[in-house]
Amino acid sequence: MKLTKARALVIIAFSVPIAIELRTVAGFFNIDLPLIAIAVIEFLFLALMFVLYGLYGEGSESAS
Amino acid sequence: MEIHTYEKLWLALALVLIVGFIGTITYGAAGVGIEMIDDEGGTVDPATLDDHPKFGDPGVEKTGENSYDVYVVARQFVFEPGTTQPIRVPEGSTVTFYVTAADVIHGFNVVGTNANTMAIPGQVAKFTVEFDEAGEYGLVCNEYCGSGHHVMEGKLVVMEQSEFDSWYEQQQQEGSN
Amino acid sequence: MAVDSTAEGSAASPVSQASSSGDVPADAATQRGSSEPPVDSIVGTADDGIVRQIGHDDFDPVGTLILVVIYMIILLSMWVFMYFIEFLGRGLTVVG
Amino acid sequence: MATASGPARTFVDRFPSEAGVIKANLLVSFVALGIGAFFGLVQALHRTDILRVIDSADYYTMLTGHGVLLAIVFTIFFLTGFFHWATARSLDRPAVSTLYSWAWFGLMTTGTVLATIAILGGLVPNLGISADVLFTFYAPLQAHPIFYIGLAMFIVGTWLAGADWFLSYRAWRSDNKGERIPLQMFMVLTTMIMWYLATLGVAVSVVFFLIPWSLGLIPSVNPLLTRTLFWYFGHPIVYFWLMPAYMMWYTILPKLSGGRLFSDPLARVVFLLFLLLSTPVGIHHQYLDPGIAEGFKFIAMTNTMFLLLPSLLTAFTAVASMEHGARQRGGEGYLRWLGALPWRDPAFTGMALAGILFAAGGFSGMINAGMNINYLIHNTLWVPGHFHLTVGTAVALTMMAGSYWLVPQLTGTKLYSRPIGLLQVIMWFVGMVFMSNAMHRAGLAGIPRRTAEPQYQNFEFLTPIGSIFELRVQIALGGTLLFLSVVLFLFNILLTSLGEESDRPVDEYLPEPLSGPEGSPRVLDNLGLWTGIAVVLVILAYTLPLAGIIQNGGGLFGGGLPIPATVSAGLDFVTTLVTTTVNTLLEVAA
Repeated sequence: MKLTKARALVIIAFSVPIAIELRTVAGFFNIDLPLIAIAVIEFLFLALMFVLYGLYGEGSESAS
Repeated sequence: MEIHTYEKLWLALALVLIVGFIGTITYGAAGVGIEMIDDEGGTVDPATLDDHPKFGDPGVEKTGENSYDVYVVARQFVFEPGTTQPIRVPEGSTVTFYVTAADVIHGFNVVGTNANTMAIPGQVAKFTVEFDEAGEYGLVCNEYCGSGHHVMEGKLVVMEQSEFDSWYEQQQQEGSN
Repeated sequence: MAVDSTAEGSAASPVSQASSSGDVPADAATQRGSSEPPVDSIVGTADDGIVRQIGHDDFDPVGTLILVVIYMIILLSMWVFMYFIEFLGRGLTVVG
Repeated sequence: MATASGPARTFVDRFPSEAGVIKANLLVSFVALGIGAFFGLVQALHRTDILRVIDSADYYTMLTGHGVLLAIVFTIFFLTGFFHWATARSLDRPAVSTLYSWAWFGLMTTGTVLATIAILGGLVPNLGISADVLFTFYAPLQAHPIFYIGLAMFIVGTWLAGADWFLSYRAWRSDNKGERIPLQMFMVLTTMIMWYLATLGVAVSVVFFLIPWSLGLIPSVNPLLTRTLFWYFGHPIVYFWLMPAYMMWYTILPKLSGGRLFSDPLARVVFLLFLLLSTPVGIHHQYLDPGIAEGFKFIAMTNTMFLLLPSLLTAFTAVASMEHGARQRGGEGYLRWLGALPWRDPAFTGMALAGILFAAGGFSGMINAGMNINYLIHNTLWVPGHFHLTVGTAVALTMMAGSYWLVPQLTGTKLYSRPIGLLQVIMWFVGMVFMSNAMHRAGLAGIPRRTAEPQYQNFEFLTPIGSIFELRVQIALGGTLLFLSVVLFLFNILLTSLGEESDRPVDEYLPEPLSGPEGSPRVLDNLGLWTGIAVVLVILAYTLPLAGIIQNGGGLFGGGLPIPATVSAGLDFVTTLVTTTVNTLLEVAA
């Protein structure tokens, strides 16, 4: 499946609530995640999306 | 009318969920003993609150070994008592609050707890809570009541028994003078 | 004067051309004039990407069932958490 | 099938005068959206203490404007435009009289302008006109009379609009005897019947109590009575907002996904359940009100919980219709089909994202509805967190997304920019996740709603995870994203309407449902019967609480007036009425 701009955007959108609620989930296991950790995780995820978009994005030839 | 098997399954699950919710609430009411604010507190004439035997001079009143009544009037933008003087109760006591409003609709919330009620002119909100340990709570008006709504706050102090007793005695003496 | 310039429609276009001779609703193909700009800027063209018709009897929404059951599990566990830990766990509660 | 004979003409070509009325409705709606969203931005920055450009006393003026302009004007003008479209489209006939359509639009708009003047007058010192009473206008807080008069005109305008659609339906029925009501028409009619029933409460409150009182004709009102009458209307209005969104999810979203509606009969059942259950639940907004017995609150709670059923059914049907579309588009697997959905289409993506946040908002609504657990969150920021997911996203985002598909049909021009549209709906989703998540958490920490400065002298709010400051930043960030999203939306729509005419501005075709109405019982279309049951349910849920409030709470007008002797006679009458109705019903059932 092609990673189109639209799909990439929607996936990034979905990552936001997951990142925010990660702290709650960690809280259940008595792990205190500081906000900065969440920001770093989200940033790494965004970077990953950019790489994937470069590899499998609209410019590339690979189809689903 | 044809309904897909999966949708029937979902319908059944949804009904179970609904009944489960109602069951939990009923358990909270009957099992744990959580009561709702209701019409038990009766009514009062907001125009003549100052002449009311209790709300005319609202405050704490001992009614039994470990039980107290607290009368509170909410008006723009203070709790009486609560704002200028904190509401004081002893630890380990059972306290019944009677809250009413003198002018417009207010809210009365002991911050961070489930002690939460509306204060409506003409109505008396009556509810009972138990204070186990000494400590301090904030009070906040949580219903919009006018341009100064955001300054309407107060304090509730749960005192150690001996401290409370001497404070209460002093109050009684001042009251009788 | 549409400024739409992304080439995202490229995935859908071949499919829609192939399927317009097939069993796709005829309107999707007949409505498109030859002088039209790319369909990309037209909203509601998901029909163009249809590759097969699935009738009432051939369709079991199994993915839907999975999603809604996951939702139900989240609802139930969140309810239990909110009621028994957040709510009943609080110090002051109205008991009379 | 509208397109059976050759290329379909655009809606605006088939129904030019209807399109004119609809465009006017949407214009008012979107102007209100712009102003209301700007107020929202100012509030989000003010209450979080990030940026304070206004006086805290003016915060409440803006909050009133935000609530009224978005929750009443934006949503309901969109609804009237959308219903006017759906009526003409699904009956395939124009409205009975264009002049009449403009008349109700004119009345609604005049009312809106009057109420807005009263509200914004609060920002002008020394003008003497203000209405800082918030969306709920609880007496004894008093607004200028033109606020209440404008509100009454607006409501009467919506009644007349409903009559317009009923007249269209009657005309259609005389030409199509014995046919099933087209699905969209059915949804319009059931929603409007619910609205007639629901607005009685606010009409009585405004016309008999608040207008005379604000003009000084009567000295006081019974605050609990006007409050109860408000909520009699205040909960069903929630469904009045939601029904256009549901209608889009049922009749447009399947098409946008490339599929067909899963089940027409269940859609009808869902709308009937809303007609029956929307109104006898308003007391669930008053769980913590003194003066209402616990039994009545429990009844309202049970009704509310059963009201979850149509929404849960809708979740299934909507997702199944999307799955059908995805599989027709070649989607495979248990969940991999999600990738085959047309995510590039802002109309589709907006509605899908709205549905997801509605699922989350549904959960916080279940907490609100749960009688005693309501103590936990009553009047805290949790509540605005909840309704920004429901009316603020499920409804508002669906309406914006739907506009990308609807507006080109009315203007005959293509959407100005699809990618900007996509960015806009995603920004709304992300902004709302930030804001509403933080609001829910702040509510659990005890921070109250509806306040300009939730920063107090006597105490500090505590939150188990993170800090209050983080929550404030999150709210401000979310609010900013939401405002920018509205700006993008408005520019996109504006430029669309200024664009060149196109032969095919949008794909209007709506496919038939997978399971049509043929197999469903005809009793579903017997609107008289369902209206009767709805009325009885309302009488059962409300007579005794209202009688109690009037009898115990200082009479009809409060202020410590002696109880009028007629009230107890009235109570007897009501009790007799209820018992007779119940007996008649039982006889009918037997």
